[in-house]
Amino acid sequence: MLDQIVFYFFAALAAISAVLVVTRRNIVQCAIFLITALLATAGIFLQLHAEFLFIVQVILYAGGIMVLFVFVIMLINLDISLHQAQYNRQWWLGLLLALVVGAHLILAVAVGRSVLPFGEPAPATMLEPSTQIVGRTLFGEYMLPFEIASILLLVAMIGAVVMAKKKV
Amino acid sequence: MHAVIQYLISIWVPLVCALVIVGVLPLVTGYIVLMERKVMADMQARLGPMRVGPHGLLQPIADAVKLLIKEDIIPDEADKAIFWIAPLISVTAGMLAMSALAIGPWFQIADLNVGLLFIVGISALGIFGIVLGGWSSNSHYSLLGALRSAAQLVSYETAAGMAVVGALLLAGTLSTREIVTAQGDYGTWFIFAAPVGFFIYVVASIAETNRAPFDLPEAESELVAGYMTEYSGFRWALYFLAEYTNMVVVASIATTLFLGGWLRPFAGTPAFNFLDYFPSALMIFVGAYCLYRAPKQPVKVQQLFMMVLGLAFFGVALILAAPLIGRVNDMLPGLKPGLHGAFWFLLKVGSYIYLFMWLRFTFPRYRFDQLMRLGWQFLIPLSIVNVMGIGLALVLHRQWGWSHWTAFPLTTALTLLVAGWLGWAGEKKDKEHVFVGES
Amino acid sequence: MPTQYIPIFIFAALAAAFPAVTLVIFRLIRPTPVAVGAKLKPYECGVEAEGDTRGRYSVRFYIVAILFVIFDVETTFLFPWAVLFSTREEGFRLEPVFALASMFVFLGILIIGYIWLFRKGALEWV
Amino acid sequence: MADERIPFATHAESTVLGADEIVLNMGPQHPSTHGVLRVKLRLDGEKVIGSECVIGYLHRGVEKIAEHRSYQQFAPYVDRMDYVAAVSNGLGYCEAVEKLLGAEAPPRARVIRVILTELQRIASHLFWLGTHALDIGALTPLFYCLREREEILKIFEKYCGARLTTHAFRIGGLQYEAYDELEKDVERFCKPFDKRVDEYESLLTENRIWVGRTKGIGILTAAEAIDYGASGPVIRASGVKWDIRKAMPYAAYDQYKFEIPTGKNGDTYDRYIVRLEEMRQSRLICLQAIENIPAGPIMGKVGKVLKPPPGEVYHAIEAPKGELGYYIVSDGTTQPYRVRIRPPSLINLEAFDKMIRGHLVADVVAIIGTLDIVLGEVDR
Repeated sequence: MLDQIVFYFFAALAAISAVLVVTRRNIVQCAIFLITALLATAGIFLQLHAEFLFIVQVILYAGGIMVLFVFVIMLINLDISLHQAQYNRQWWLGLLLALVVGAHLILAVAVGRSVLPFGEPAPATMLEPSTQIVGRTLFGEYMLPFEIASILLLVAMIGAVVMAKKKV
Repeated sequence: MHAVIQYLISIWVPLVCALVIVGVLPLVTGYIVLMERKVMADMQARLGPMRVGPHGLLQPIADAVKLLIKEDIIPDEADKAIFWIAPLISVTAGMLAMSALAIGPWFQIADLNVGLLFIVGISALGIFGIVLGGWSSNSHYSLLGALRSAAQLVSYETAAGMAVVGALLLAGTLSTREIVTAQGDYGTWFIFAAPVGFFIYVVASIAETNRAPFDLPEAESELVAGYMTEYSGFRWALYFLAEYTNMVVVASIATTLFLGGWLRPFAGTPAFNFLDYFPSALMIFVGAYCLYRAPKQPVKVQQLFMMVLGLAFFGVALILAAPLIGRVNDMLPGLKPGLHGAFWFLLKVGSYIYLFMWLRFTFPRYRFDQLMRLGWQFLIPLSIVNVMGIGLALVLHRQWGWSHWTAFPLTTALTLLVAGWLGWAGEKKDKEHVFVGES
Repeated sequence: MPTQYIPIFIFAALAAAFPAVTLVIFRLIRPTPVAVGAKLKPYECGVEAEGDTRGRYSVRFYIVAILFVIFDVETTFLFPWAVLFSTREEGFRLEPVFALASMFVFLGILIIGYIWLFRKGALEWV
Repeated sequence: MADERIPFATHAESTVLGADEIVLNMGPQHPSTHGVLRVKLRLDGEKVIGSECVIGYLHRGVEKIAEHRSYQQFAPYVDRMDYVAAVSNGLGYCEAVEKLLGAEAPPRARVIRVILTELQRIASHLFWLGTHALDIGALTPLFYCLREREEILKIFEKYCGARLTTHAFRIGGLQYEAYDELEKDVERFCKPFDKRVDEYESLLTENRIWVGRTKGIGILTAAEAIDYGASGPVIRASGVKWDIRKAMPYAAYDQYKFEIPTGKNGDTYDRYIVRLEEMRQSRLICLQAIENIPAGPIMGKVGKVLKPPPGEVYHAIEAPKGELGYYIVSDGTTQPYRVRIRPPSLINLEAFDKMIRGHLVADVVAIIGTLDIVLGEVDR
């Protein structure tokens, strides 16, 4: 019961903030709602007893949004953007597409509940100790992807510099 | 409803802790400010606050009252909602980070599996309060302060995180409680195994809490008051509360990770058991000093106040001494680690904060590009090397059976070598940057 | 919801409520703001501000910001590794040489990237 | 003047990502513009691409006032110009009028003038050091400096009853006879003072942050310094050995041995070093002077009513901040026809824009601090 209340609270928070992110005109406010949405998602992770994922979500996205925020100040003239329309004239088309996709999703869940093989539901009991489990998986089964991730990070690093610095 | 009450009864200790933290923290903050002013005055050959209460002891309360009843001004052009909410974000994040702290084995709201990461991650959210507050004020000075703050956090977060990783390598857990226990089991605090890591954390934590010499977001001689230029009255006080809360938080992280948490110095050595008397002795000393100063106060009320204060310290000394009596200890075996643990923890936190103050009054302020250079070109590479060095020492110790006494000094020396090289390279690069006139 | 987090949520509510409630309650005691004119203007050292703060603002931030995100992710990978290195949970501890080697490879690749950045001067603020 | 030395942008087009240039007002109400100076900064991010100093917030029309006061009456007004070095201001004015009158102060008066002026130089430099360090973020040196400055102010107080605006001298000599223990007091201050300067140095000179904040900041080459007409420590730090005390000795300076400290690079750090060294030299002058204060009258032969012959005179002294010159035109009446004051602060300040371009906002305060301006003197 309590679990459900908490879940619906976080879910609603995430959904409403997400909608506000795309509808607010003031970009700084959008960023704030994005934080809220991400933190609410973190709350849902927590409810699934994924403690490590929860805190990683907080740390990474807090930092990430901080960066986004500064980019907003760097790149956008807020005075102008406040007076601009949020969508271009095809907004109704977008809405239609969103509805179609949404309907599709609902249908998939409704139909799939009986047809498609759903994974095991997340365990409602504690997975002690979650950090160790994440680590064990990462450094056991997924060792190679982990090392490849570092190459991915390297590529991102180089890409960022190449894009920003004209005369490298 | 009944279930809820039942539940509340089962978690009364954390709840009381929570209430105590929320209620007492502002007061503690006030007294840290007083301590800062007194320390500053002492270092600058003057007296500091002396008027409100004997030796200015009631100054924080007077300040709080003043700030609470000051006129509340929100600038016309400010983004009102964000302006309103920004200081709250800072304060809440700072306070919330405290919930996973273990102030002694007794006092802890929640012992989390990811405790340390929780503290680090949540306290980092406080920066949003600063950036949003600075941005919403719609003033150039505030905006500059906010941007500096964002860039500063970004540059030092990584170094701080890496320094934490260095200590975690030794501890092998993220729970604050178990980190301290691990240091007890090792028989040495992690500062001795990873001194470079501690150094990195000190520097990075000063930068993260916006304290001098890294206080660029609020550099008063350049940006007037930085991100809080437009704030006044209680909102301004909230930013102060957040700043000092954050100081306590980083000091607590450093204490937990590097300084042995609530452990007494030489906890494992029976020869040093006399240190158990230190807490009481210190309190008796402070109390005696208060009594000694009492007759010298100019006003009757102040004399009385000092007297009561002295007696109160004697009382605390008694409470701290109680577990040392054999019979009491037998009756309540948890009393000694609980009380003395809290004492040592707070003493270490206080010392760390004192270090912050000392640095603040000694050093000039960095310039922004220098701050970034220090972070990116010295601390981050050094912290990566530090992590590798500690890992290497552990492998040498575990796999090849080297003793602690050879493995750790060796890798520390290697790390220091790298630090020296980085410093030298930075210096060389610095020289190229300085454009010297031909004269 | 792991049970230890419930006090934390209560504490979060308390911590958020305390400043907010104080702020609201003391509004009754405080003098009502009657500030007009220059008092409500943003501080610009006593003169009228020129230009707006909502314009585009140059911060030499781009590379540093992206790099921060990358290093942040990297640190996050390091946390479980560090915990596993000397964890006391049965059966989780990594074999030391293997663990160190895997992280040396990971960090080594990043250090190569870092050195490249350093040489390119991408870590300079101005 | 085309300038290739500063490799930075000086216009907003070259800012990254086409950002807007912002205009930041620093002052008049700012903690570290040393009074009511207003500096309009054009910023690209945190980099200064141009600046404009707006002065006049403290303008009192001192020069105009002079035209409606007798020579003697105007003397106290000059104390209010550079209020942290009132004694030096008075010296310059008194000597200028004496020159106009063709009178001379007696030897005893001259020596006491030197002692007091050098003490004032130390006091002024101490105040500068404290506030300059505070601007750069070092909180503590300020209080050490003020502690020593207090000793000097106490000597002034004992001498003439005032601490700040002393009005210590009188045209033709001294206002007051020196009190009995003047030598002893000065000696007691000067003897340990070099240790005190070492103390300040130990906090700052080799501090890496301090060096980083001041070295290479606000460079003024020797040629530029001369072009801008800079004077005092500012020009000496650029490597020009120019000190009016040596070049055109006045009062009793020709009797004493002292060095003119100079710098090499003309940056903020050099100006700091030069001023510290000047304090040491001033101490030496004071110690030499108190050894032999000649006896005799303290007032020369000037009438009760000063009526200089028609003519004009320019007399400059080496004030703590630089060349303080008085240009006085007399029409033969009891009031000057025109007084023009050459304030060192104003002229040194003119080099500010040159020095700041290409640096960061934080350097603005370092450079303003190192120019050692007093707005009372800039605006007059």
